[in-house]
Amino acid sequence: MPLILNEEQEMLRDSARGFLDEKAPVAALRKLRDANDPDGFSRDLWKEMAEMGWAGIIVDEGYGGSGFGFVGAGVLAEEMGRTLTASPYLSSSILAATALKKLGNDAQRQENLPKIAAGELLYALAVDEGAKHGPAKTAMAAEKHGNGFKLSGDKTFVADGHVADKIIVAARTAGSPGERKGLTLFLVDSKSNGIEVERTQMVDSRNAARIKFDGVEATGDDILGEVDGGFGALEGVLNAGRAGLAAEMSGASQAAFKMTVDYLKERKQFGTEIGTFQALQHRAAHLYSEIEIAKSAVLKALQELDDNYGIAGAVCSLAKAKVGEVAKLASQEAVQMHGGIGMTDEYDIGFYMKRIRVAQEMFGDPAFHADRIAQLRGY
Amino acid sequence: MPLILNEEQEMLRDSARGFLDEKAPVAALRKLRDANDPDGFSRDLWKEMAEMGWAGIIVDEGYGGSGFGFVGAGVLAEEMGRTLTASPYLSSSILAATALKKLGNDAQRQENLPKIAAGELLYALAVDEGAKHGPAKTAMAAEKHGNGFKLSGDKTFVADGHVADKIIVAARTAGSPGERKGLTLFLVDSKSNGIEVERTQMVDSRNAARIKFDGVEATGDDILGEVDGGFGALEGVLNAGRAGLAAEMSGASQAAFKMTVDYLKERKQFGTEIGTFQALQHRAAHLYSEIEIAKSAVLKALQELDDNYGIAGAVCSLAKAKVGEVAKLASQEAVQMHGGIGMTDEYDIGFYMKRIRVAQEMFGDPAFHADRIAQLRGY
Amino acid sequence: MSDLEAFRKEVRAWLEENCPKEMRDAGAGGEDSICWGGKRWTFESEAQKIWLGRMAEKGWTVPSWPKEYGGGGLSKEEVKILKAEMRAIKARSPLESFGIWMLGPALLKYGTHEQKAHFLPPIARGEIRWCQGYSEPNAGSDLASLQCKCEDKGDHWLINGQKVWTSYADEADWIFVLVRTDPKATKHTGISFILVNMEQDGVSTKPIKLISGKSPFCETFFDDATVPKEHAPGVSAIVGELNKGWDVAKYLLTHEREMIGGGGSASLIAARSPGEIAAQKTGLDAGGRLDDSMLRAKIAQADVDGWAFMLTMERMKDEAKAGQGTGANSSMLKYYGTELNKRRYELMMDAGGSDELEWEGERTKDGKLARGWLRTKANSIEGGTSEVQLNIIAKRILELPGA
Amino acid sequence: MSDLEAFRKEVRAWLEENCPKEMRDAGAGGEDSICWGGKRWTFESEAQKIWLGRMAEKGWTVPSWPKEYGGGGLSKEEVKILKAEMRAIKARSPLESFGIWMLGPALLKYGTHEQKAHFLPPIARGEIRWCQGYSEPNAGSDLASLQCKCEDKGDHWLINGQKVWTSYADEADWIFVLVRTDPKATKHTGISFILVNMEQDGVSTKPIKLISGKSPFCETFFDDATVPKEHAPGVSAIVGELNKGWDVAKYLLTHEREMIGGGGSASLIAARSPGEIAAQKTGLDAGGRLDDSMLRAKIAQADVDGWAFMLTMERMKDEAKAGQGTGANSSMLKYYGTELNKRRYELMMDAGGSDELEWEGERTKDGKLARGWLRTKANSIEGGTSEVQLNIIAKRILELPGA
Repeated sequence: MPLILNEEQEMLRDSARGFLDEKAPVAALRKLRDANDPDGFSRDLWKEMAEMGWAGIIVDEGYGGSGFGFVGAGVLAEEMGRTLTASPYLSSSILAATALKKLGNDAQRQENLPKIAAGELLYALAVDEGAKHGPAKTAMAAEKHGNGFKLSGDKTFVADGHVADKIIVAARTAGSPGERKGLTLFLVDSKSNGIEVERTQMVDSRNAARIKFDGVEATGDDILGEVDGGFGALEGVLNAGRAGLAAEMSGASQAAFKMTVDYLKERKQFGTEIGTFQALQHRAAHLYSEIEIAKSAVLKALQELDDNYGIAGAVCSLAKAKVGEVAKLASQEAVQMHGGIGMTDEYDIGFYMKRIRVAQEMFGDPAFHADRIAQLRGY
Repeated sequence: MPLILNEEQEMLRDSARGFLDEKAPVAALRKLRDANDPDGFSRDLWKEMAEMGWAGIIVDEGYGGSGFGFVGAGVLAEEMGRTLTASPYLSSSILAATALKKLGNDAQRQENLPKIAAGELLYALAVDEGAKHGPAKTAMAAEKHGNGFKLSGDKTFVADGHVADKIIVAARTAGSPGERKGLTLFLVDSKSNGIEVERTQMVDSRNAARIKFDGVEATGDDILGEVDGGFGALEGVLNAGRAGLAAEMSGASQAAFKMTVDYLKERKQFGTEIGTFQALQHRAAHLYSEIEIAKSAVLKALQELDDNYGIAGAVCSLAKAKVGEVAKLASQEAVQMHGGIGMTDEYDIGFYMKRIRVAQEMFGDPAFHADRIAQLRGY
Repeated sequence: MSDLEAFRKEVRAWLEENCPKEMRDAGAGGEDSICWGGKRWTFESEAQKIWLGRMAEKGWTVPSWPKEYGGGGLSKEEVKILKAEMRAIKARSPLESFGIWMLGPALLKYGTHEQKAHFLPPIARGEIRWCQGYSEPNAGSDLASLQCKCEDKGDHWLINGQKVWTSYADEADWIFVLVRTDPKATKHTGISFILVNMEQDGVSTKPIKLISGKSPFCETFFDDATVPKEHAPGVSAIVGELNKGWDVAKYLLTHEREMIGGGGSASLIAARSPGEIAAQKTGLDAGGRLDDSMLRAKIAQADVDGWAFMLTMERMKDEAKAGQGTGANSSMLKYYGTELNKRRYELMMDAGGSDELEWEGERTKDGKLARGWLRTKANSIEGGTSEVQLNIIAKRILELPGA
Repeated sequence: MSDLEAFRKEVRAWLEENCPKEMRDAGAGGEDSICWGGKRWTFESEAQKIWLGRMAEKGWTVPSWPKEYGGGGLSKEEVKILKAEMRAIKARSPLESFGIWMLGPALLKYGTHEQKAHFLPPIARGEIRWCQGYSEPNAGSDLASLQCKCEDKGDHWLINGQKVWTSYADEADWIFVLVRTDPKATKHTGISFILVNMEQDGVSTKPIKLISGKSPFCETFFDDATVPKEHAPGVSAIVGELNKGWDVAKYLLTHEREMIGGGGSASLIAARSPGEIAAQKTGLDAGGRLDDSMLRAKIAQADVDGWAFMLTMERMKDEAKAGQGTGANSSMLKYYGTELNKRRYELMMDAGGSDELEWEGERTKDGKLARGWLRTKANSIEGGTSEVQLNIIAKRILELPGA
């Protein structure tokens, strides 16, 4: 498959760009933040997005989705990255939708996918338990209890966990922390007894949660996929999330870079536009190259998720690793080249730096993913 | 102690610079290389250097040396680095002199130090056995044999091993490769039965050797320092060598940088000196900063060897790590900024790149030493 | 016993008797425990007030300034001893201010006796708090293109214009300002350095909120602000010669560079380091090395650079003492120190992971590390950008053409 | 069965029958096994000669060129199939040359029918070997400032001047040269692209020894070298219009950039990689990770960048096919690919340690890796320096002012 968007995907991108520029510019995020909005996103906007088919972007049409696949999902993520749109898109429409689509049984799909596509319920994925990502480190216990299980343990950095109606949670039915075997995924109601959700307001003005599970009951029907074999299944879902985050960061980098190049053309110092200074030109040209190279990795990851879901892990790590570094560089150069004004809260560039920092950390930072690639290459 | 040279050391530097500019410019190394000189250095020059007191720079005056200490030794190494002077200075005057001074018993000092100071005999230190430095990895066996030992194993990358009259060799009297305990240092004659020396001509046109030991006999009198306790003793000697190499690389970086800045002022392209291009100016200014910062680490390492020999390891690693990276950058920027002419053998800059590559690898590359610092800092 | 030894003994005894217990916790409170002084200052405790009073009386808030101007009149060696003894008991600095760091040195170098006598003692006693009016919205790196207008109205000056990035202007009493006194002169000429009382109509300030969420800087507006020719008999409002304020400004910029570059070193020896945070958050393997080998490599490289940088500051100081070295190296220290500090904060954020990404709440003390991380991004902008420092190195040290 | 499938079947059968066994070891011999052709060429074996002969007869040494000029006349899809089938049996390329890479494309785009008919077939058959005369000692990055003089002497041209960095000029038969035909014109105008037979008095070459110890380049001198106006009836010595050679040159520079940038990718998929060398030389820990975690981090970062770069080449090709993208991106690929290749060789040297530092002798094949490492340093200089590529990106893609 050629490494470019097809016509349909291009149309999706163009219409998304128009919509987001109008409805969800950075100013919208700023407003949510300044108002200390309890959700951290606009439910009205989310409804509109769902109506356009975005919430069910990867959900098959039979379940009410628009069946675009991962490339389409990435196209939207990239556009949302440009404008820093806050929404439960990543958690519900990429992570949960992937999990249910790939792991759910008939009943689970029937029950959940239409609700995801309609934007009717919100979902979250709870994996991390410590400061750094590492699914195999999962310690949360899922102890046998009658015919079902009791879940106990603490989850952190659960994106959109503060608003989620349902939570997909990774717990240990066997083995010990560090082992890949013994993980199982459960889909539980966030209102279940024993669940305590603490909203955490993050650097990027978006929200996550720390969630305590204290003997939360789950039945066999709540299991997503196989018992004890959840590591590989979880990795698949995480890969989709990683590629989605990479696409989002790619969009954010491009937008930050565009603001910077525009500023270089306009801002005058020493009697000339600062864009005439060769040192800045070379740094901008280098950054341009890095951004282009990162874009290729992102598109390939999304295509692989569509075409070879089972073995897309390496290239998803590539995308997350590469874009993570490039996005960081893009936000740093943006602030530095803007000078003092880039440091002010009034100017938008700081929002990019903050979102990029959080997205870069989520589901594995560049070091985590470079390490994966090194392992796969045998060193 | 202030982190600057004292008057005596400054005088040493100035006289060394004058001498080397005249007697041992890069052209001298080129000549040795083109003639495929069997020694790879000039014995006449070495004799002159010894007469000036350089061969015994750290040897006490009582043994015929000039008693300058390690700062003085580093001053000379830095100047030799500027002109890429080939000589057995590192092996005999820093490594062997340090080993005998710090570890030798009275008899060993009396026997060897005057010969080192007079430049009468040449010495080499044989440590490495594999492609990457790592003293603890030493496998060479020193088996008990009557009252003495029999040494068997292969050494590689032995600087000046091809001309050495005597060899200080690290061998294992106990323990296994990877362990620090169980190493012992021996001082053996290079003409001993069972020693086979293969000269290796290196990238930098200097020479080293691979040395095979096949049941080479050594007595208790040949032991330098303690049996089984040689690791720490060896580290001390290596630290001196590392600081010496760092000083040499610092000198080489400064010289390569000076050539580059001069070229930037003189070479014209697009109707102006290329030094007017801001992108090159900023890179040159950055490199200047790095070189200055590296110089501080070198001087501190040398001072610590003089003042706190036993605990100088960390700062010697700092110097070797920092200067190694900076020297590499200096040689790379030198070639790139010179453009095509920098790629020609006719121009001197390539000699700097080659010497820096070899010196950087010797006794631990920047990664090895950064690792040591990380370990010391507990991560 | 030498004089210096006697002095040390005396200092030790005095500190022991006069430094309140509560003031012996230097470093613990971070920026929040600094005493800035000024008319509007509220002491955090009686101890802080007593400590300032006692030190000011000795002249030890500014120990190297002449006694006649409120200083301690100490020699370099004596200042060193005083600082060392204070460190030994972890005594807090009694007073910090732009008056001490910036205006004081400028007046000592360029001021008249009358100016020094009038302005320095209140600085030394912490009675008057100063801020600095240099940058303007259209004169950032290109400071000399400033436009703030200052007209000669016979018996007074009349100032109109705007300054930006004035640190804590909203809490300061007086401001030292670079103004254009000769609108026809070319860029670097026609600028004067003037001292302005902020308690008057015509001077107003507006805090600038930074990406860190804090507001350490303000915009300062001058609308027909008047300044008497003399603030007191013989005390000119202008420092140095009229239209030659650029010399004073340049002197202070160099001074500021050294301070900010040095600021890097403060964080280098600060309590937290990327390696420690990482060891705690990501864990160590059996060999005692970080599990995350990628992060470990970056931290180690930053530690190598950081240590070598600290040694370079030491070397530059020693060179300066010995009369060697070049002043332009302050640009190198500023450039390298601030870039390094940014790297270290990036690594601390990497090491801290999601735990340090919480912007609000107890656990992170309202995102202390994250806000600090964002704050460091200004290090390479304020006091002359990294790009300006590299230009200066290229020109003044490397002497490259056209630089 | 589609036409393409039929073609594939045919190609497979033909290759099976016609490609000699000895020629089925592509990649094994490295640069040494390339067949360059030309009058002075000595075939390394009978098989090499036969292979060239058979492929040339089919036109498959230059499969996409028109049949009438010695090519295979194949469509893009067919060329792809041919290459794939050759790869499948590891068939060596039968012929490589500057004629194929550079002059051919230039003639196909700018040449007359007569020039194509005269010059292309001997290139396709490997009979004439070409080299390129662009750079001059004082016109490196600033190529347009070239001085090599070409005067109109009525029935012939007279060339005087010097070229440098002419690859393998000492083994070439003909040279295509950029010369100044109008000395009064401004820089980019007044330059012509001329074809010169090197077998004549007045043209001499001198190899340039590189830091790698090899001499792949020459200086080429023109002392009253004469070139007929027409090399054969109707076959002008000048390609394109007189004084408009800069257009041809620019076209070829872009072409060259792509090739050199792509050269990066050849090494990216070359047999040896830093990670493999390191695994072999420094050993792995119990978890299968390199003992040297610092080196590991750097290699992993280079692998990330290398993989993403290869995908970018793929994307750019696909964009070009789809009529999207910008030609200036060849500068980006050239810049990034060559810098990456240099990094990879640095890491291979790091991984190889002292073993790879032996300049002579069996063990290292006379310092093969080290000489390769040194050779890569020219990647970011030849075909337009990295700095020139960054200038082009700044100007043509980012449209920055004054770039």
